[in-house]
Amino acid sequence: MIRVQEDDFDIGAELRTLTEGDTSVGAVASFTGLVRDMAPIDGQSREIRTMTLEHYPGMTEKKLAEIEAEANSRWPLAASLIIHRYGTLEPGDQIVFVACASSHRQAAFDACQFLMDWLKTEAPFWKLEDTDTGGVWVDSRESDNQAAARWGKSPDTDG
Amino acid sequence: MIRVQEDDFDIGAELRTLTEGDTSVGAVASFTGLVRDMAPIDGQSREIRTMTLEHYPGMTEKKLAEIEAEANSRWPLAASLIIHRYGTLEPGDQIVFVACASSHRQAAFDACQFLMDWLKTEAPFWKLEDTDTGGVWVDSRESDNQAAARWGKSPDTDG
Amino acid sequence: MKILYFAWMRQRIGASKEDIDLPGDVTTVDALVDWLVARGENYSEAFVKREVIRAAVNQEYVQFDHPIKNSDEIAFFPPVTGG
Amino acid sequence: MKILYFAWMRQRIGASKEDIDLPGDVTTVDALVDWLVARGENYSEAFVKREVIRAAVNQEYVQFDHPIKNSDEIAFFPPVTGG
Repeated sequence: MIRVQEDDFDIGAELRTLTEGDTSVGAVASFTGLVRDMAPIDGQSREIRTMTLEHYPGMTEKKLAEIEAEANSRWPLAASLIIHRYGTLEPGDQIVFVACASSHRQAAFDACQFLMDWLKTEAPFWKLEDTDTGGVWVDSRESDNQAAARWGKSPDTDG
Repeated sequence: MIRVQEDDFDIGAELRTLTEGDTSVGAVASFTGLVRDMAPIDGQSREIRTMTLEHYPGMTEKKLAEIEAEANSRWPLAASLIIHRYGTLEPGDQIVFVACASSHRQAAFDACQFLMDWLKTEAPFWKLEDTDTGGVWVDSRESDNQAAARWGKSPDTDG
Repeated sequence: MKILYFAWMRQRIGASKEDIDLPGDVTTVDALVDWLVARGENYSEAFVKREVIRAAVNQEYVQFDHPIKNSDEIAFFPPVTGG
Repeated sequence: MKILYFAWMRQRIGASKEDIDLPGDVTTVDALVDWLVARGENYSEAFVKREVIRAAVNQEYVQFDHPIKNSDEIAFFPPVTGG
């Protein structure tokens, strides 16, 4: 299941819903991304006041659904969930949540990391950090590209 | 932080407490282990009615604290948590919860997997599965030993 | 043709979306970028490092030699930074 | 010496804990196991596959050649299966 939303979410409730009624699940791996209070900008550490997430409605949902389908084709998952927020957030706020349920621990962990790695390089979101010295668009990171590359080629990173 | 307890726990609340007041945290990886309804016993899949976890009070806390300290020495973690239950549980019940908070996604994921892998081979817990045909002690698995071995030698797996 | 811009592409161009009549001789993404750049400084600034821009046609990532037609939805944006 | 047994070791021996006076010539874990096994069938059944049993002295894993003394707490148990 995927959700793109402005509202916050409750991880406890999301995890309960994810595995509810399915007692074949032995393992749930999950990841939460949070807004950090500081960011390196032009070589200096800057205080973040707010972070605004822009996205491409329509394509976002399509890409997240593709990424989730890919994870389910690679690992034996009982259930999976991707929630990604957009709009203006503050330090400490939840940005993204990914969870994978499986009967096997390693499958749950691997699928969860895969979802995060592909999401970082494929899902059309952009972060604008509001600092003392104005708004700064976050740069993409080579480390994220490398993290995604370890899972093999994406079908659509040819752009 | 480590906790060994009979009572259930609320993952949402645990995660909120873990990162509360620390807005330097950008990434939280977590893992939940649940009681499964079926288990392979002597080559046959058997229905689990309840699972009873026995442990070695004193040594359990000591080992979990050592494992957590080792994770914190290997990765830059802002916070970490291990909760492990004992007593009699039913299919779907939570057994174990591990969470690692860091400013870096990969550190959070790696530390979380490490904690689970070492916990599986080091922490003195034993599972008794109650099935239609009686109680069966769960066998340790070679795959768990291999998973633990990938992180290098444990200081105390020489027993 | 519907064109969408996101993040700093949107800011530099000064629009999030526009509808254009695609000239008959503009048949690839690359040719469209050339045509846009010729329209004004805001476009030439937005596309100054063309190699870093990503393009999506009908919400699928494409390379810049990808064919386009007037009924397509095309989007230009910087590398994504979600998650 | 305080001896603890867990899981199926506990069940086979029929006790979770016992206090013994360690004989002077029993100075290693291995020697203690030999001494226990000689005490009865429940012990010999519990220790039948000695190589799979784990031992902890004062709550630290040890090998079977580890020295022991009367003031130690020693525990015997099968491979752990938590998590």
